[in-house]
Amino acid sequence: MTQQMRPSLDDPRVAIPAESSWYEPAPIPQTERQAEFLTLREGEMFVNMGPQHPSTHGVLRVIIKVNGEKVVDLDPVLGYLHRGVEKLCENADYHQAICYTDPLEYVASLFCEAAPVAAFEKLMDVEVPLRAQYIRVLTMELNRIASHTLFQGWMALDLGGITPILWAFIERDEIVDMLAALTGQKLLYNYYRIGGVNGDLNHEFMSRLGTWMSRAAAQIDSNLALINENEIFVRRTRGLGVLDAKTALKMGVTGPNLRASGVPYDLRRDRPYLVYPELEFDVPTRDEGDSLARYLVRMDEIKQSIRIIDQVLHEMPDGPVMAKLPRLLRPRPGRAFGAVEGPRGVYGTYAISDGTDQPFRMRIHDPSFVHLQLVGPLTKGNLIADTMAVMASLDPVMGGVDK
Amino acid sequence: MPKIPGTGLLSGMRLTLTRFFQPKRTVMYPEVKPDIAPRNRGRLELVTDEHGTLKCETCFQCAQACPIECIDMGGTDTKGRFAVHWGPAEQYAERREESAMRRSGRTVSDAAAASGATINIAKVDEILEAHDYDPHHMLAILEAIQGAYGYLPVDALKRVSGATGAWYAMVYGTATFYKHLAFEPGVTRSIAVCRCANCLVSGAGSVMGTLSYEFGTEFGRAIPWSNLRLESLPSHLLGAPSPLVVIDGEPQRDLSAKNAASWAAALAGRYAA
Amino acid sequence: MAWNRLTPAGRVLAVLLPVLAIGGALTTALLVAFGGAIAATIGANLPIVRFLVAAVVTFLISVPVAFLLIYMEMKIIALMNLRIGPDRIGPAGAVMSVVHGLKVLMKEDYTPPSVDVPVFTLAPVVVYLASFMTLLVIPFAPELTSMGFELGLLYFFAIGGLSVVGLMMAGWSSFNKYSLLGGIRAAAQAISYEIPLTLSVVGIVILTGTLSLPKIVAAQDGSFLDWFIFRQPLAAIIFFIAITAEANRTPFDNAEADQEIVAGFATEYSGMRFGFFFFAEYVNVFIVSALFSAVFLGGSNPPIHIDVNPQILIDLSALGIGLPLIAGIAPVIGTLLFAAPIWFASSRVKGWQALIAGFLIFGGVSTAAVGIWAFVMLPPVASLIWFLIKTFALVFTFVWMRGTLPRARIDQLMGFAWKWLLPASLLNIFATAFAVLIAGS
Amino acid sequence: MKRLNAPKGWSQLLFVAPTEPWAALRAAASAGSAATTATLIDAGLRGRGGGGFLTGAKWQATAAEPASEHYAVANGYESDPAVFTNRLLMEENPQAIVEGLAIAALTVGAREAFIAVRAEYTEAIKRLEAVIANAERDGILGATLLGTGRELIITVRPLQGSSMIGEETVLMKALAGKRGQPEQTPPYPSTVGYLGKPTAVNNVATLAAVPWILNNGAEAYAQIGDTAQPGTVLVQISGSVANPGVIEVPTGTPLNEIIAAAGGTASGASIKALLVGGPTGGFIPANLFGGTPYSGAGLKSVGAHIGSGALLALDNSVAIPELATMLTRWCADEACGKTIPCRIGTRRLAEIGQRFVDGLAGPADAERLQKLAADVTDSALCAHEALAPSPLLTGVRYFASEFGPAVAAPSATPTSGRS
Repeated sequence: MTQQMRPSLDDPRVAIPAESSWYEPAPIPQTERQAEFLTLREGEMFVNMGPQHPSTHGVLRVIIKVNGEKVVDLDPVLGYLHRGVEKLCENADYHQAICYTDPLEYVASLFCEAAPVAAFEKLMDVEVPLRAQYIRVLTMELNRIASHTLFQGWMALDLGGITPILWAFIERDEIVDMLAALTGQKLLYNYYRIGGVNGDLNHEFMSRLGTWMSRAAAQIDSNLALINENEIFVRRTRGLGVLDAKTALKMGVTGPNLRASGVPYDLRRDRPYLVYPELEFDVPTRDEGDSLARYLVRMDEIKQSIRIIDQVLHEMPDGPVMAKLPRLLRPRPGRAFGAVEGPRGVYGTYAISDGTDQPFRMRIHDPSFVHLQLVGPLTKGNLIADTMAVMASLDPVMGGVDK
Repeated sequence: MPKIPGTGLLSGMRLTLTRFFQPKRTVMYPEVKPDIAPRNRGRLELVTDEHGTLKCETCFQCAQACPIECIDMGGTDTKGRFAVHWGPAEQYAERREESAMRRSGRTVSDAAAASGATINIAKVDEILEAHDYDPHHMLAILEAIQGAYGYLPVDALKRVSGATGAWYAMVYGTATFYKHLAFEPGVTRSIAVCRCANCLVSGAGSVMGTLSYEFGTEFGRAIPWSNLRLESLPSHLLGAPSPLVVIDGEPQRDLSAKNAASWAAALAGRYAA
Repeated sequence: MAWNRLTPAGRVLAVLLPVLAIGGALTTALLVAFGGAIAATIGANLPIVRFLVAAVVTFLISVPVAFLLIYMEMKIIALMNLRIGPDRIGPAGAVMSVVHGLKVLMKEDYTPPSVDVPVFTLAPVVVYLASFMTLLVIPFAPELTSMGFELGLLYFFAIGGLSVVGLMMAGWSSFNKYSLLGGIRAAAQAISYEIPLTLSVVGIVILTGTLSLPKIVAAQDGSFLDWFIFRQPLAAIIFFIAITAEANRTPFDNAEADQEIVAGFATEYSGMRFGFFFFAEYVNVFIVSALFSAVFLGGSNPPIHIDVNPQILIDLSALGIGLPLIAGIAPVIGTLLFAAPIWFASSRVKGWQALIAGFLIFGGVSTAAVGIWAFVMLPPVASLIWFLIKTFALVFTFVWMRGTLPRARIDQLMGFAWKWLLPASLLNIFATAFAVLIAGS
Repeated sequence: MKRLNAPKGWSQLLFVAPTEPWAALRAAASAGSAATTATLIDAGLRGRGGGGFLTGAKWQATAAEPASEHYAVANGYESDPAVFTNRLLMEENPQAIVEGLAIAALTVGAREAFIAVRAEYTEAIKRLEAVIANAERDGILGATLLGTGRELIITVRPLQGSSMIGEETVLMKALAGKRGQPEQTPPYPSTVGYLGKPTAVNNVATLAAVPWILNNGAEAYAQIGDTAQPGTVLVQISGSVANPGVIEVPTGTPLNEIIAAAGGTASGASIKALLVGGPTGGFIPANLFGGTPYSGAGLKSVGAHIGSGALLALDNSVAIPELATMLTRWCADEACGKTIPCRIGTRRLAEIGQRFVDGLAGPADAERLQKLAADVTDSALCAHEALAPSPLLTGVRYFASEFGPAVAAPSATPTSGRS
């Protein structure tokens, strides 16, 4: 009976036979990630994409469990760009908060300004002059076009086409230069103010807008011809990552991603703000819910935006662009939610005032955060390459996701 | 997708080939610089007025208002040696005015901040006792102290701060704000000019200009070499003529709009002698 | 001489100089002693010597070819993107790719820990070797073929297939999941497309009855209607698609799809080892283009034969001793001739500026003149020029496709090879064989 | 400064001591807080301090604030250096002021009330304190208010040292012994006032009218003067008029009637302009005298304001740019320093004005003046800052020829809002 004994892992005082390990517990994973390694089956491995990877928009990290080329599971890891914007805003006064929110989504920063401004204006009962409302619509639609053209380029780039992104940047640069002439900055405009906008339309902006409008539609159409009809592109995106309307509504998807699933919900029409009720435009929808539909809905929205801009330019009244307000804003205690329909979905800001000049609480809702939760469900069972296509078609921007 | 497979690819190829021959959109950056929009807010600079003096008052309001701290105030130090950043105003050679220092809450090299001659503090205690050590009666306390000593001694202010529990900064702030409270000891005489609209019409402006030129000081300050103080009268005396000059509490009646300037020059001459 | 007082360079020299002196003396002695025997050996084994010389020459020309192609790719894609592209180094940025090559040479050659060092080191060599060795059989002109193997086509496919081994080696040894995926993708793709690639030329082999590339080119002599692209169009299409996949070009560049698996098999490589992969890719593009032009576009045959009587042109040999004289005097006179009008035309032009401009113009004009003369008088030059025109037109097409098309997905790619290209190439073989049978009977 | 007799037909009520002292206070005590404020709102009594709020509504808001303590303050501090309307009122009718303040304190539920008076007004302080002492002796004020058991202690607080004390937020701080700098409103003193508690602050001229309204009814008061702002105001007219003095004027009276009531122009001089509203007031040219009613809205439309109720008649010997510049300099010297555009901007305004006076002004100066004035006005925390550019602005507006060629350009018309 000279059996070899060794101490148990559970309790060192207990000696157990060296051979028998049947009741020895499995090693306890120390982290969530270790635990996931235990779930790997035969032939599977983790591929860790990002935060530095050529096609994870910004600093997204995606952990993909693959079996060969096939994606078994996918887990986006967020937070690499976290700055604590909500808390920063709560420590700044109402005017300063706007300039914190506007780098959130650097591709469409005017919308990130518009949402808090809308909330604050509700909080303070400010009447925005009509001309300022028209200017806001005009600039927001321009920014939407810039964002969507850029999306088109990124989408093609993630599928391996290198030319569309450069053409897209040419179009976007024109819009950005235009807005720079109006607002003074190229990326983070910081143009909207509580009660209006920072400055009236100027000659340089109008002349640039005029030349751009005269050829914008044709130019964008011609750019689209490169990949819209392309068999390789269509084959790779059609039927990929199908999102049905029910799931989309359950997950809180908004914007073009929702409309691509056949739900015609557009804040501009369903919860009108600014002067949108007076403007005529369609809400493009598609029923397929796949990556191609998400792409095409955005391309249709560009046309509607050009239509809106055309109307705005014809109907814009004269008048002041800024309401008369005191320098230091102290709204009455209360709470307000302001939301705008952005190029990615609903941008919302919920602000609570306690009567001081700083918001007591400020909550920022960003659509990309919601949409990123869909990457996993939509990609499972497809190939690694499809992950990129699905992610590109959802069009997340990490600045807003990580806040 | 087109009916015949491959035509989509070919139409794309045709498009790139046409773009191949189109004019290029590259901006040759270092040689060609893009226009900066007139509303550009990218660069901050200090502006000067047409006389070439800096308009910046070093008030730090811009640096405080900037939420992301991208505005940084800086300059050269008072001896012209180092570049300094984001500090109290008095460290800048650009602005070392007393008012700027006082605003920034720093010790100011005037008689009020330094502990002067020792005083009998018992009188202060009596006054405090009479006012129940209530900081809400600060103005009355300070006025009583001024009545007792003729000015506000620093030790008395510190005593008030300690006894009432009010911060010294608050006491000092109150004491410096109200014009009838004085810090200069031994200033017993004053020349006060009324600045109401009626007096200004009648020549008070020229009286003030002449006096401040002759005495070399501004209104509201004691004249350094004398026990005299120039001040503006808080209120016109009822029934007094215009322009009104009050010397040591006596309204002067022998001046009019016509002889105001020469009268003031003569007055200054009398005091100088 | 105190060894300790020498600098490192001095120490190297101090060792090297005696070794060189002794070695030189020994070599001279050996040559004097056994010169006859060496010459006899060379004479006896002429094919081997010829192979060695050809291999060295092809290796040497492969590098400038790669440089040229890299520059072409950068510039053409830039122009299609509405950019200007490289324009700073050399005329229109033409030296850019050379500078790139120098940069790659000077970068740190980093070997990551935990890689399989021998395999990791060998992989780029294998890939590059496989690329440039296929250059040996390319028939640039009837007289300018390095090795006119009788089995040239087979040799091409055999050696070309070797590069997959190198990619697999790189992918496996890198100890990186992206590299592994890239290597396996490359292997799967290359094996799948080898089959339609090889089968598509069987029709031509049936028609010509030979596997020798120069003979296949010779079989297309005549007008451009004799080219196999018109006699075997289906084979040409299959062949074109297959070589695109073989060369890992867009839309079939899945092995190094940077949006998906970063850089595929080359993820862990840096410095000149990455440079080998990079060069091999572009040499491959050139080779497959050359092969396509040889097999389907008539190779060095002109599209239309025009008979020019060489007698109307100057026969240089008739000049005799005057030729070096003319060669010496012509540049001076030509430069002065071209410089004079420039100098007279504008008073702002200084004398030396006019001389330089004149010399450059003379250089261009005389080169063009000599080129035309060579094209007409020397058949190999004409053939080479035709061959290169066709090859670079194909290279342009490849770059053009890269500038236009997105990438196909790996399963669609494989499905296309097995479901469409393979049956089509078999169909082509049977149709050709059937036609030959009928025509023969 | 003496009191002038008003022409026939002008209602006089401020200087009229209540025929039956404390009757109004008793009425208010029996009617209750809500009824008193309703009566005042019906009467349309508005604050005379410049704000123009409905006094009744203000008291209502103050009373409605939940707080442990409420306060009532009578503002008898005159900012302007040469205006004596309130002084005259306090000296001649202290009874009405104390009674009005007692009604206010009763209505808002205050147990302590203050009358802030300039320390120089010794006679006024003496008379007010006499009224309070008598009332306390009679058991009307003091430990038991009208014998109801409630406490109401009214104190006269002499203040001095800064012209800013006239501003209500500053007054709150001065009473509490703090540095006299204004605060952002809202919150108004009716929410956060003396010691942070809700406080009803009223001008003494407003309070003096309260007993009259309660004694004579709201309708009687509402019929006096302008409909938008009924009642009477005290006006001090001085300068080149025959009989300078203080006169009680129903609101809405045209300016030329007021001048006529003061005996018309002084001998041998014609009036070129009126400076309405003290040092921060506006110049009104002679051709507008007939068409400008003396009311808040009427004066605002021509760039002036009631302010302290001062009218200064200017004859042809006065140079408007020089006077306007000196007034602006006074504003700059009196600025408390809290708001940067006020502290620096008024100084710069005075410098621009000095350039006009010296004839050194360039064409940019007119535009700069307008922009700077808009900036100063927009950033104002208090009336002092909001109105400081008025003399220069109205001077440029109506007397452009005196300012030289720089402002004769059409771009020099006053603009409102941001540029």
